[in-house]
Amino acid sequence: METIFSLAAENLLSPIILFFVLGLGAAFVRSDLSVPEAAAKTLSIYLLFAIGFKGGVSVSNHGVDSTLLLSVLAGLILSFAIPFVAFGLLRTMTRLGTIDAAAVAGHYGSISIVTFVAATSVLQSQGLDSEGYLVAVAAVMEAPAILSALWLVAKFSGSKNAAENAQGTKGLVREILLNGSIVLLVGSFVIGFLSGPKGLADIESFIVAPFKGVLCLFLLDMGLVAGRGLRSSAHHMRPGLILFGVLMPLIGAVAGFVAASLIGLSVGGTVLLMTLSASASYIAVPAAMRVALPEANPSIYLTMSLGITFPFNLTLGIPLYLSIAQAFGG
Amino acid sequence: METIFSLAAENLLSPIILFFVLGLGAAFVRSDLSVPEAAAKTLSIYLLFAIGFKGGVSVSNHGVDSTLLLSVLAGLILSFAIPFVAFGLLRTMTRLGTIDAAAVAGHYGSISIVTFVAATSVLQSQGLDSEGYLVAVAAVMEAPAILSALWLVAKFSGSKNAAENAQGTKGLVREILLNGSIVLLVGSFVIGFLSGPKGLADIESFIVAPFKGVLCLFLLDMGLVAGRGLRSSAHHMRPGLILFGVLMPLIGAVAGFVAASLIGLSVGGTVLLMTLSASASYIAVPAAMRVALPEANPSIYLTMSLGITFPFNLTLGIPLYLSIAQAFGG
Amino acid sequence: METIFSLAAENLLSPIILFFVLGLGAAFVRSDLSVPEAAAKTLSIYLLFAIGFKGGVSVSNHGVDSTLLLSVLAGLILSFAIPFVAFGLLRTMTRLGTIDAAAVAGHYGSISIVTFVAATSVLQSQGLDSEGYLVAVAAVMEAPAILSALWLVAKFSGSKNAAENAQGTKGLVREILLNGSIVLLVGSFVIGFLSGPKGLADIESFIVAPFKGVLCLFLLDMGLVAGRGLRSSAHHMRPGLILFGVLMPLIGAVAGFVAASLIGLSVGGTVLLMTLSASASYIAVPAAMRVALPEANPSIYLTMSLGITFPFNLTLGIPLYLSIAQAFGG
Amino acid sequence: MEMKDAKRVEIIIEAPMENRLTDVLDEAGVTGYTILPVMGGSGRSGRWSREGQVSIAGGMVAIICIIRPDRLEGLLEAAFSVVERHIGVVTVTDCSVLRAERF
Amino acid sequence: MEMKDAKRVEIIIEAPMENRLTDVLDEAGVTGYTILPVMGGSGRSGRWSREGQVSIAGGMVAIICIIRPDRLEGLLEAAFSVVERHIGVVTVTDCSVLRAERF
Amino acid sequence: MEMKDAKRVEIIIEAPMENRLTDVLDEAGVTGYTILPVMGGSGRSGRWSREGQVSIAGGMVAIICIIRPDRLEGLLEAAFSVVERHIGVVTVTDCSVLRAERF
Ligand SMILES: Nc1ncnc2c1ncn2[C@@H]1O[C@H](COP(=O)(O)O)[C@@H](O)[C@H]1O
Ligand SMILES: Nc1ncnc2c1ncn2[C@@H]1O[C@H](COP(=O)(O)O)[C@@H](O)[C@H]1O
Ligand SMILES: Nc1ncnc2c1ncn2[C@@H]1O[C@H](COP(=O)(O)O)[C@@H](O)[C@H]1O
Ligand code: NA
Ligand code: NA
Ligand code: NA
Repeated sequence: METIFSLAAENLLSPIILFFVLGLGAAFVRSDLSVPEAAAKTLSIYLLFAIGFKGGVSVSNHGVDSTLLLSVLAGLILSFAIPFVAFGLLRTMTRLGTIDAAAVAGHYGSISIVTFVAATSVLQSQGLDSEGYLVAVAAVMEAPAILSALWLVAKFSGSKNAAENAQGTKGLVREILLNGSIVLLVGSFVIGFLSGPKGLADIESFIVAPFKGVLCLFLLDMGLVAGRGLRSSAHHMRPGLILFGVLMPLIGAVAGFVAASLIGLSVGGTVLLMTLSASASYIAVPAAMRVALPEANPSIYLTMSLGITFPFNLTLGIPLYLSIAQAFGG
Repeated sequence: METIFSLAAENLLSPIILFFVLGLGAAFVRSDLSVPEAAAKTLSIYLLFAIGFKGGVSVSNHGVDSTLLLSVLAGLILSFAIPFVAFGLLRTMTRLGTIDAAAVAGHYGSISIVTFVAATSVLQSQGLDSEGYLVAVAAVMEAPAILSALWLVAKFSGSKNAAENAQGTKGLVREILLNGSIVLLVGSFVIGFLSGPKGLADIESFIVAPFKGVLCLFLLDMGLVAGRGLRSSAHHMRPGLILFGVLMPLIGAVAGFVAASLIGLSVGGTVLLMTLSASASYIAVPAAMRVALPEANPSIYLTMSLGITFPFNLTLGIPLYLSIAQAFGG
Repeated sequence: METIFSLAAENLLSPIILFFVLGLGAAFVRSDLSVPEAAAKTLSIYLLFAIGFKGGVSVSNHGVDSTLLLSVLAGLILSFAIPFVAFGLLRTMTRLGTIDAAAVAGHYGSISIVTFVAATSVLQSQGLDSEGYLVAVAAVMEAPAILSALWLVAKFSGSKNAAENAQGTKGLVREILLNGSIVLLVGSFVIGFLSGPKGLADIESFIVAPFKGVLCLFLLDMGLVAGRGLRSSAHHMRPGLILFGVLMPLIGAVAGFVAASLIGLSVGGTVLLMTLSASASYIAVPAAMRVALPEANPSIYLTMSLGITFPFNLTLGIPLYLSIAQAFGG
Repeated sequence: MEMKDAKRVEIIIEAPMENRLTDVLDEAGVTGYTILPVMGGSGRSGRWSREGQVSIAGGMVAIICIIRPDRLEGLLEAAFSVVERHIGVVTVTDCSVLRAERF
Repeated sequence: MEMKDAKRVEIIIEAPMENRLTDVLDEAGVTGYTILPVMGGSGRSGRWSREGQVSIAGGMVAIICIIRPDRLEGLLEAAFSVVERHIGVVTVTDCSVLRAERF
Repeated sequence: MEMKDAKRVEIIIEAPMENRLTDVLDEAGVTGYTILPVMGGSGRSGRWSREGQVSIAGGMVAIICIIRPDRLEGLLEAAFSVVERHIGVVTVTDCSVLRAERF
């Protein structure tokens, strides 16, 4: 237990977290501090580019582990399955209607790449290694949850219209799979794999050295956006929902832990799979939901994902998952 | 004297200055060279982030000096007081009306963070240290001058209407204090202080190594903007105004020198407080003036600040302040 | 021959090329991956800034070679002359009308700075030096081709109207010469020359270390833009045009080789002058053509330049030019 | 200058629906339109802003379409089929255009 | 398609006044509007451009507001109270809207 | 609120022609206009988007000009002299303005 607390304390004082808190605070006091949209998008491209490439290089270094395929499979299953758990929980714990509950559930099956990056950086500071291909697992987990959410609506929604549309949404699956962040992450991963350590040496001082600093800026921005969302959607955040936003990542993390143990991932890898399962999407899934489930209220799912679960994972969740993985796994 | 000239000459050939001159030149010949607005804003965020963080780390390294509080107080007083001097001077030296004079005066009480950064980089190249908390002093000096300017209008303006509005401007003080650049600078300072040298090590290769290069790009952009401003507002720039734009920073620098001597700052710190007092705002104050004193002509105050005083400080002012501080202070 | 193939293979697996291919691929499968316009422009500013500055420093290191002036002259002549060859070829090989043919020809006389940068980076990985002032030659070659294109229209176009306008275009020459990318490239070159190795030391970690990584991002973006262009203009790309897009750079490269041999450039310098002559503009010339020859179809010249010739040079051309220069030149 | 009557249709729609809308317009034979960026706004679902956003989910775009009056109905039906379930605003204004032969 | 008459109000105003204007609109019960970015312009106070600018002082935004005709007067009064001392342009155009029940 | 009739002219033109157009407008005594950025569009020459573009060649801008009705003809002639050979759309709408003395 001691370690959890000291880890959490150390984590809470890292610049990454502090800049997120600065963003939150600035938004709460209504400061006009803001990061241009183009800059935020570019920072996000940088992070995907760097994390994908480094993952690919790491796989090319260590060879393709026998567990790679199993991990990808586990990611697929987790992403498909978690929304069902989340949906059940939401319907019992909160007063959300079917459509809103399904939309929120979809977010929790998918993943947040920044949470993943933050976990990587905690691992690093603890001197822990992890399987490089978990970056690919992250990419694989982005989309399936969306299909689960649509299936839930089709199955449980009274409104035939919504159900129809959810299924009939032309081209949506294609769009989800070819989503910019998936393509960039997977593409950079493959390129990293192909160019290996020699390629890494070429661009190391772009994607390794400044990485943490860029992450700080990005988290400042996420704090600003999350803070503005929380402020304007505070009235939606009933206790039940907030509780769900903290409970669900724990459940996800446990599921991730079980999967990682079955596969036999390293401690570091276990933490990352737990983090992926625990995290909720805030880029790809919201966009898909606006197209497929326009009736769902974006204030609810965005605030849950970005305002509650993201900060929880960032501050307390990741150290907790690390403690669990170190105590029981590895 | 020799040193002043050699310093000035060395300074004039530094890439920072040369890129500013390139920007000016490109604007004068009407080249379509331009930096996207989003990029300029992001560069500015980067500079505030880096300078604030490094200041905080420096304070956490050297401990909180007994002079910190005095310096902050001095900053407050300088920012409040300088506009009065500037206003008096403007009313005697130039033909500006009350409102325009007050608006310009407000700019000179406040500060320009890039001028501060440029001074820091000159200190560095001379191997001079300075008190890290002067970053906090810079933040403190941003806003008070705005209140002085409004007070001047309320007191001296014949137009009751303008005076009324200047005072009645709802929420303006709050807005000024929570201005994005102040929040980011102070926030990064506090974060730097909290995370200390360990935090710095994490993000050093983002905020230290590339700093000067980023500054060059930013100054290129400032040269472009200043040059365009000068070109389109040349007709406003009567000799009296231009003289004021060169004289006022000198007066400010002397005031800063006196304050620094009383407090007992190091030579480096003295140069920085002189530079802060000598510099004029071009981000926060113009925005506040548009809201509170819309009758004041933005072409005048922006051109004075960005087109006359900023280049003067950058090229001749800073080396001069350094020479003075070395000759008489420390 | 062996070397050509191994060089080409090595080149094809460099991250730079792979990211270009990723962009192309993402565009072909209609992924929504995209780089914000402001980011693309900023990346381009960064590249010009860095390449210009480094070129200037290199000249200040090695002194002004007696060949500098000859090289600049050669650049001028190549840029003026190549469009005539291109025009002749286009009129025989393709069914393009006079105006379209002249517009395309103008692009091939001018240069693509990214192709130049990519060649520099291939030279570097081969441990080959080159004359720093070729950056200035690159700048010099941007504009003259535009005048040749307009002259071709004035001479050969049946439409008197187009011809008239092409000549009468007020201020166009001025605009072309003061084009943002020329000003920035030349300006940075001069600044690099003035600040020398000391200046380089100041900003090295901004413009040298991360350079290749930034180039990867930029090429990702170029791949996306080229891919979208190819997809939407595929119907214009008749075999004759495609053949021209591959043949013309070879002709240009030969012309560049001859010029370089006459001047007596180093092997590295020869490769760069060949690359400049072989490359086609996609920034400055298209903008000039929209103003001066609005009747020319932008889909054709943009797709030729960015969709055919740029990828050809990037992947096969540069290694080929290097092999030729090593075999016959130096 | 010779001008002809036309309609100016302005559709403010969620960014993730942009491609669907323009595809439907293309199908309906409406090939002339211009897309303007939108920074923020307010509606029954509250206030929003693009500042610092990474996802396109929360944004909107404005599509402007100048069209001959007799083709308006077709455009509106096409647009409506996409906008129907979504938030967004469709307005039509009378206008006149230069070079009417282009529309 | 069934359309209803409405007014399209377009307010071009200095960026630093944006929040004040939207606050006043909110107070006046006008909760539907869309904000477009502005790149530059020209007026009696000369030409300006957002290029390379860091401060919001020199910029403007365009606020578009579709409103039922009977609510126009309230909107204009609210807007005028903010625009009064400031530079900026307010125009009103007749238009028709789809889904009029939303306004 | 007292309003006066005016014309709202909207010119969508290629970005490389922007300065030429505004110069011509200035010469014609039209000194009030506002320039909006454009993200993309579609026309007879196909679809385009500003995404990731470095050159201004492929982009357009929208210039909005509020003008007194009696000055419309002069504006249109000036605009046409620039737009003539180029792609672009010019529309005119009736509107009313606050603070008409400014125009
Ligand atoms: N009356 C209106 N005038 C202009 N834009 C509107 C109006 N109503 C809604 N919008 C835009 O459409 C978005 C969604 O509206 P709503 O569905 O009412 O939340 C808003 O955020 C605005 O950007
Ligand atoms: N007649 C007009 N049409 C369109 N925009 C205008 C007009 N007049 C002024 N503006 C806009 O309002 C800003 C300020 O105008 P002014 O107060 O006349 O300097 C200008 O820079 C333009 O962006
Ligand atoms: N009917 C229209 N409505 C709105 N914008 C148009 C229209 N036609 C053309 N445009 C714009 O003008 C550009 C060039 O049109 P075009 O010359 O037809 O290719 C298009 O890409 C659009 O941005
Ligand atoms: Na998850
Ligand atoms: Na000052
Ligand atoms: Na060439």
